[in-house]
Amino acid sequence: MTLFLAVLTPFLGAPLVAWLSRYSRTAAAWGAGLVALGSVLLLVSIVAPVLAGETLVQRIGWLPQVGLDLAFRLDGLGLLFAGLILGIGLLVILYARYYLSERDSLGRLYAYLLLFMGSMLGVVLSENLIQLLIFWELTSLSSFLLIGYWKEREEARHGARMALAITGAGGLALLGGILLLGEITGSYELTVILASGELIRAHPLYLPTLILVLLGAFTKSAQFPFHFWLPHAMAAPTPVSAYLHSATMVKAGVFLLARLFPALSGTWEWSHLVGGVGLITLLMGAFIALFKHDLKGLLAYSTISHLGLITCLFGIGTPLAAVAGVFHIINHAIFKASLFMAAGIIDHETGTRDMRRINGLWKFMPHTATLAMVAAAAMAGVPLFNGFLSKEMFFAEAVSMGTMMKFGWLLPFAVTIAGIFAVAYSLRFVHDVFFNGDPIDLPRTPHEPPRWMKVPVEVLVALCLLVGILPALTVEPILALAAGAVLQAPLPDHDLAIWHGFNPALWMSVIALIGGGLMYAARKPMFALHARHENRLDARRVYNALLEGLLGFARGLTRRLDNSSLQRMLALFVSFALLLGFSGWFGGGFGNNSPLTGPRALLPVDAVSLFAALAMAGVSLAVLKLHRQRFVALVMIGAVGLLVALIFVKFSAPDLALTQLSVEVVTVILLLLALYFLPQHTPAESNTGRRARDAVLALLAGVGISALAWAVLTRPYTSIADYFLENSVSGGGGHNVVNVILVDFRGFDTLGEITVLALAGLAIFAMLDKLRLEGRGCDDVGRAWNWDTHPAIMASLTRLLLPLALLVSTFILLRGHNLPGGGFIAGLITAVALIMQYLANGVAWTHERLPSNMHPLIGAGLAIATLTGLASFAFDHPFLSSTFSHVHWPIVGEFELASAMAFDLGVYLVVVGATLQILIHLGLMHDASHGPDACPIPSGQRHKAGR
Amino acid sequence: MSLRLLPHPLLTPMLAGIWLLLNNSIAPGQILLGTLLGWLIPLFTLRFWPEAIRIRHPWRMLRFFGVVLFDIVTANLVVAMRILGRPENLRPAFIELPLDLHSDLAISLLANTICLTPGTVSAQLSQDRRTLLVHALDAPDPEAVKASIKSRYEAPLKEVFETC
Amino acid sequence: MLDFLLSFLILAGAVFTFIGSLGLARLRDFYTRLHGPTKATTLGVGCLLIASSLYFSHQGNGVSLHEILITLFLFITAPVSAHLLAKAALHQDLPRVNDRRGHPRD
Amino acid sequence: MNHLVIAPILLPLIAGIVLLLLRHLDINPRRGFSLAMVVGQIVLAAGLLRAVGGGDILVYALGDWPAPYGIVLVADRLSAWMLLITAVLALFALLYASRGIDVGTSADAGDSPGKRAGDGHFHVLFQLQLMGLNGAFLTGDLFNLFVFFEVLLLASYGLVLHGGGRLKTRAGLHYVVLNLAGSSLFLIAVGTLYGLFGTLNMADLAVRMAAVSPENLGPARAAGLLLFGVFALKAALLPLYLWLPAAYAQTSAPVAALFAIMTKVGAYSILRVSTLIFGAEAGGVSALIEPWLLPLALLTLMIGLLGALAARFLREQAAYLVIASVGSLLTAFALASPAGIAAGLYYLPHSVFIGAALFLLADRIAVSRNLAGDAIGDHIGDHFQPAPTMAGAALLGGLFFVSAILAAGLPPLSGFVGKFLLLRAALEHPDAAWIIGLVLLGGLLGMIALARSGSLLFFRSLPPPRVVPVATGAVVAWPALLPIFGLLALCIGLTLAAGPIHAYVSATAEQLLQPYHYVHAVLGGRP
Amino acid sequence: MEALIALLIGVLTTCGVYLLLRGRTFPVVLGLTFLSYAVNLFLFAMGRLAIGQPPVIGTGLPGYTDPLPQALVLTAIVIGFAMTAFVIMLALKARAELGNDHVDGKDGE
Amino acid sequence: MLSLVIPIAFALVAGAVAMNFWRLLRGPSAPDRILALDTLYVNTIALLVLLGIHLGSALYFEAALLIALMGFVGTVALCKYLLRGDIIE
Ligand code: NA
Ligand code: NA
Repeated sequence: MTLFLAVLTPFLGAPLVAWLSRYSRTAAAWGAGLVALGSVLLLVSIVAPVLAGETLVQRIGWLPQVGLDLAFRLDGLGLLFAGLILGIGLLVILYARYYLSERDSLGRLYAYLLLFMGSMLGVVLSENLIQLLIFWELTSLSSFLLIGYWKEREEARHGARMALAITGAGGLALLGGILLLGEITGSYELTVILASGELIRAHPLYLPTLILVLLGAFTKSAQFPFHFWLPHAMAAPTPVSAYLHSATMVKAGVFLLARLFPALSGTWEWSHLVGGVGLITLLMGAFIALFKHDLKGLLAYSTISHLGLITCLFGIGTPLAAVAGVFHIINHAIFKASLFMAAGIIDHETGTRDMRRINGLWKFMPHTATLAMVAAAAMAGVPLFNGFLSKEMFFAEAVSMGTMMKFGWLLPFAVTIAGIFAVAYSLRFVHDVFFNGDPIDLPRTPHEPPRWMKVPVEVLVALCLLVGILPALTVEPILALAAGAVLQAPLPDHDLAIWHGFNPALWMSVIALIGGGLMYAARKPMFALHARHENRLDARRVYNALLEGLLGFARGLTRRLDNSSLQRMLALFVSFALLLGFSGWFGGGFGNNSPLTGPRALLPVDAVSLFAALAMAGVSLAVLKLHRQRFVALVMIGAVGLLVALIFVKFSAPDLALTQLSVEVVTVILLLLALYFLPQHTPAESNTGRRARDAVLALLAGVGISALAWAVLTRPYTSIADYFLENSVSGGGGHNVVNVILVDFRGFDTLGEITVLALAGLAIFAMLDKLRLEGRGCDDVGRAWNWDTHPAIMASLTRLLLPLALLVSTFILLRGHNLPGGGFIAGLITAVALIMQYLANGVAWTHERLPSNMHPLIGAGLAIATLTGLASFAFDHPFLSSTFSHVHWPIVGEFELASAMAFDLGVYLVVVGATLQILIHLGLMHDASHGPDACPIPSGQRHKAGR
Repeated sequence: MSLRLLPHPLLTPMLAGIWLLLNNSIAPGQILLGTLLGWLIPLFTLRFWPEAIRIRHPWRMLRFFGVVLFDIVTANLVVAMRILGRPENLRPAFIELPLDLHSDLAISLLANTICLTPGTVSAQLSQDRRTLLVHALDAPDPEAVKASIKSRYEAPLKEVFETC
Repeated sequence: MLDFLLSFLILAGAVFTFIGSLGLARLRDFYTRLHGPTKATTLGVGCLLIASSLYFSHQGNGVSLHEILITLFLFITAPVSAHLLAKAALHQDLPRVNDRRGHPRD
Repeated sequence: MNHLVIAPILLPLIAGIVLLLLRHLDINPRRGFSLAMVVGQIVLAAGLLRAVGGGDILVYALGDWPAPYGIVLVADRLSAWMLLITAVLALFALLYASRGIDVGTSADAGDSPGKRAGDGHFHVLFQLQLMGLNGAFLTGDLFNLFVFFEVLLLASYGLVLHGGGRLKTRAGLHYVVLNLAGSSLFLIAVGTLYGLFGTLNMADLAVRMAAVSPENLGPARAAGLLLFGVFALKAALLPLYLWLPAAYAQTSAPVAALFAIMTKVGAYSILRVSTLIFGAEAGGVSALIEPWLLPLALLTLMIGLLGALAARFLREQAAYLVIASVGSLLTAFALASPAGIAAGLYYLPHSVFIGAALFLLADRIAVSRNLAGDAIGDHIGDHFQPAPTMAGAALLGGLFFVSAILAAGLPPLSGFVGKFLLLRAALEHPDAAWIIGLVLLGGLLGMIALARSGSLLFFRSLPPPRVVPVATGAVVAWPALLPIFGLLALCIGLTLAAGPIHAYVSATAEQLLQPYHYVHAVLGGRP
Repeated sequence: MEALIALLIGVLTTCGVYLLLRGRTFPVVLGLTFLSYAVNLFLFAMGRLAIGQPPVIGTGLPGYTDPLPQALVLTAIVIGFAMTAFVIMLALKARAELGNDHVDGKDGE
Repeated sequence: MLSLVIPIAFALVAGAVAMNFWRLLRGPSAPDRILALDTLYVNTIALLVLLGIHLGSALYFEAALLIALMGFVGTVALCKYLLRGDIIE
């Protein structure tokens, strides 16, 4: 729990500090510092057993089912890193207080820093690897915020995004690697994984696992070829760089190498991948660093180089190399943090970071210069400074490794060259900045920074010296502890002394020092040469090209696919359905056992049916041919609809025929109403290819559905239908089984169906709210409309029909339960009778006689249907349970009362209401009817105007 | 008062009768229900059909219906012969029929009758409602057609609906 | 006897229906074509409906007179349809053949 | 008689009817009533979840007609889970639609349909949409499922097209026509199944399907895949996703937020049908859908994320992220393993809530940025004019940051947990390499896309001294942000309570993969 | 007879799909109408074909056809009607908002 | 006798329907097509009545009744469209 709290504290502190900064900058700094101290104290409270060599594991349940618990681990390695993170963190907090200008929000920076600090602590204190990954990605996210801190700067945004993309991608790879580790070992817990090295290395998944994990580590630690994000991250404020790029963020990668060292190292693949990449990075970073004119750029590439060095050490894979790796992690953190801070001071004081302009600062800030020179010496590996010790160990390991393999001599050779460059760029950092003549055109006159801004640097530089001179007294205990945790085994013999005698490593150091000095002295021609070949192979350009390519690809693909074409969507839909249907049928190959035709006995064809079918097919195809003449197509569709109704009649479905007939007419009327506002002809705008494609799709669809229908129709089946036939009268109280199904057996469907109908009315109302359309003043050949708006003969006779139609609809409603009919058909008849009034007398006249708002009717219908269903609750029956009884009244005689009839009444009301609601809307839309009457052909004039 | 409760006194029995026709039944319950509907439906449709229909001479009305029914049968035979005959021999014509009728219902009934009877279709009522344009399928003598319509159909309709 | 009457009515109905539609197909301009369906068909269907009425009354379940209703409907509506069709044709000024006596005008 | 099963359908229906009948009432009481009804639905769904959490399957025979003759509602763990997610989402969508104080409105993103006086039935449509959703999740009858699909679709048409606008209308037209075609296919599939097996009850169908004869295998498989095609359209699975981006991006924010659940109806149906009817025990038709589902789902994931990368507006990006989430979700379902289905069911509420939050947030950002709206870039790389400073940038930026973490599936929030569960489940699959690789790649694309839009929206603003005051949009109103906070809090809740939730969804997956229990509960003693 | 119906359904589907794929709202609506004819007939036919056997109890006819598909088709017709009405109105709205009746709102390709 | 007459009657009505279709497809004018459709409706009534007698079932009566009503409304609407464009103005 304590470990959890230690990690949690910075996260909780972040918003607190952001809030504190509203009051004062100092308060924010104190707040941030105290938060970090809080974490320190929490760790200190439990550190005792760890110092004794134990590993502390604390666990909180989260998702134990999948091996994902919050499990924290404190051992030597974790402690070392926690110390670096918190210690350097505290110094950076102090430093940032003075570094940041008044304009910038200190609270935001501290909040981000604390988020980052917590994430880093989480990484180094995780026992569960998935949890480690969570914090790992959190470091990416919080560093995104930190690098992008100066959000108005283009390079900050860009650098932040690049860092996130690279390290985030690495994190995803790492996730994959961890998943594989979990798959191999059955656990994500380090305790298990570190103990399963043999198992892991022998597993067939070892190589992919290794590669994925290394991708994570290399991206984070800026190893070649993923190194390029780091220089761009220098757009961050310098305190951030000092923190992220010395002790924390970039160290997470090498931390991971150290952490998983016992599980993954010791194979050919490991040493070649890790060692190779480390070596390349070491050389490349050192080389480029020399030529950077930007102070922070130099430090960035130097960081890359040193990370390569550490990686290379872990790659060498011997216990001693691992110890050296851990040692160099410490040393690099200390001197690089101080160097960044020094660079920040210089930047802060001079207003620039360009070393070509910054010269001779010794005169202005000797104190800072001294500090920077000490740190630079450590970076160069000069004896008596801490960097020397670990570098010497590295040289020694390189030599011993070199003797063990073919071309092994190359290793010490390359390492020495890297050392030469390291000395050269360190020398440049010192000489070019503090000496080398006078400053050129500086924005500000530099002087020593505020007292407290130097304190963090002083502390770190002191450490450089202490470790460098008295390693055994200072760093040895923690190094032993950490290295022991890395190796998970007894430490090899090692001697942290300055003097080991005249061994090859010493000679290499000497060569590096002398060579570096010479190289710096001869820098002019090299700079010129480099300037000519700069940007030849810039990984950043590759990255940018990749990103632009990705964006371009994404845009191109998306725009190509998503071109807002309904025709395309529909064609895709039809094609996909065809593909599914046909492949479903033929699934398992063409030789499957499903014949197209089944054994069922078929009905004979009679002449009238054959003729009707031909007529229907003929009219349908005629519609296809004539569909551009919209009115004609509409008339013909009427005939098709009629024939469909006849089919229903023929094959024993009178209810369907009635429904089809009524719906058909209302649909045609709606289409006519719409057609008035639309063009009368469809332009021929599809090209032949498109038409051919559509024809093929349509034909295939037709063939497919015909085949499916044929297949089913010729097969026997056993259906649940008998139940309905048997129970309709006895259980449902009705003789018309279809109606009993609708209002009783499957009344719930019907409730849904009338809800749909009601919704249609309401949705149209919602959609067309206040829509006004302008109608056409002339017909499609330019003839003025007929003068006779409401032909008197029609008007008077349709009025006569109204009561008649209402009577018929009542008849249909009441008999529905026993004979064809029912609420829906009755509702449509009523609606049609009223529509007839619209047709004969117009909207205005009809609206004077009919409520123009059908919502109450729709609502009442739905309510009646629902209440009918709810009534059964009172008798402790499920929703929509029906009841009926035969009543005998004097005179009237016997008649049936069924709850289903009330339900049907609801249906009736909804149908009438919704249908009329839709029409009324059209009526309202027609307010603005009839555009200007400027017709070439006046109404009724003799003129040959064939249609 | 009676108009509001029973707006169309003729309609009620008519609808009740039609109800019985629909149900193919003269059970007491159906008679009751039919009468109820015959009373309710006119109440509901009152707004659509406010003016009462006055029929002065019911018997003449019935006689008129008889004449029309007879004419329909003969007319159909005639038209059938015409259709089966050579189309070139037909002598179609548009005939303008001046009207003496005024009420919409009477004019409509006349137009309907014309449509149902010998080879004629009422095609257009003039804007002033004084002339009905009639198309005759085969009218060697348009004036005779005009006279026949006026005497056989218009006169009785005028008597039934429009004499005071 | 009933059988004979029924057969006669059915046949007559079918023949009239056929002739009405024959006129629709055969005659040479719209105005003349209009006559066939509006009259012959009405009578044809009328005959068939009477036949149906007789048939079902004879079947036993009491008299079947509701066919009269369809006839009534048709007699009210068919002329209105014909009237409107003629109006539409005049509006569109459809051509006439054979005889051009009498000029429709407004 | 336990009416709890039908209550989630009846409550919104009754609410809709009451709201329709009381449409003349002032907007505030109606809004309050609507909200109360949604809260009621949450309570009901929670109650149902409690009732079925132990593994009971509640069956409600409508009209007291026994299965398979009558329609039955079936509440199992999956149904209850979907109901609860729907109701909770609805609450926040409705809260946003009903936000009280709203200082400004953006060009066409910010109109709040529930607010206008003549609000054109927004609340009625909303409630009936919920009825359709709840019905679809509860019904145990294939044709009844069709009916509820239509209910929820027609309601959604009304909601999508609420208000005007060129692009909205076009998108709505496409959405409607495509779904009409989909309905036709649904009927063909249901019809074929009835024609072959003579039943509509899904449990009964499962029983009869398991005994399908070799002669009927062809049409049965065809019908099953056609059914899948319908659900794929609803779920916006590749290649049927093209309707979604415009429809979601162009409609009003609360509607888009509610629609986060719409694609999940398709996903639910796929899961239900593929486990119950075409499950492991279905003989010749077993594992009918998965071979199609897996590659399509993975491609959908990719295409969705590429779309998110290419998006020109935040709403468009959110819409493409919805597509991507469908891809992830269906990938999980396609694994057809307990772990895979559990991963999907954990991921489902996450993707619903974060999808909704993104739409609402995009709307807020558009309001705040005023003229710049929610545009993200001018499509020529990074070289574009800086956007005007937005009001409340820090707050909105913070919300966006959290949303982006959730949406991209980055640690430590529910998106990551869901992705982790998915990846873990994928390890057992023969195609694990492909699945894991693509899902991880997808994570990267999502991260790049969101980092991009985030930095374009929030990192671009000019420092305070140079702000052009005119360009600043409306002040951020708390009532409008509350639903966003709520949705994000839900996601965080999903993260913190991952343990119990995972236990529930794992149990759900187990239940689904043993369709015997479902069949037995519905058909009782029958085979 | 079964072959006839199957072929008719195919013809109607072909017409429906072809019209559905046109670029203007009106033919699309016509296509949807055709498609719903086809689908309704299909669904109806799934109860197999029977002549003179309406599912009305006690009419003295020789037998009863399967009533269930009929009930389903009735529901489908109603829903189809609602949907068609909606899409017709939507076509008008689209015409008003987009300025033309192209399904994608672009006139003259 | 009836069994002989009914097929003849079917054939005659079917012939009538065929001619309706011919006119429907042929046109040439819009009123022609409407007239054809209207006649088709009426002839369908004849067909249904015949079918009812043929099968001895009264269940086709309502369909015939409805066709009479709906055919009329359809024809009126189509004609009104030709005359006025806006059919319910
Ligand atoms: Na310099
Ligand atoms: Na649909």
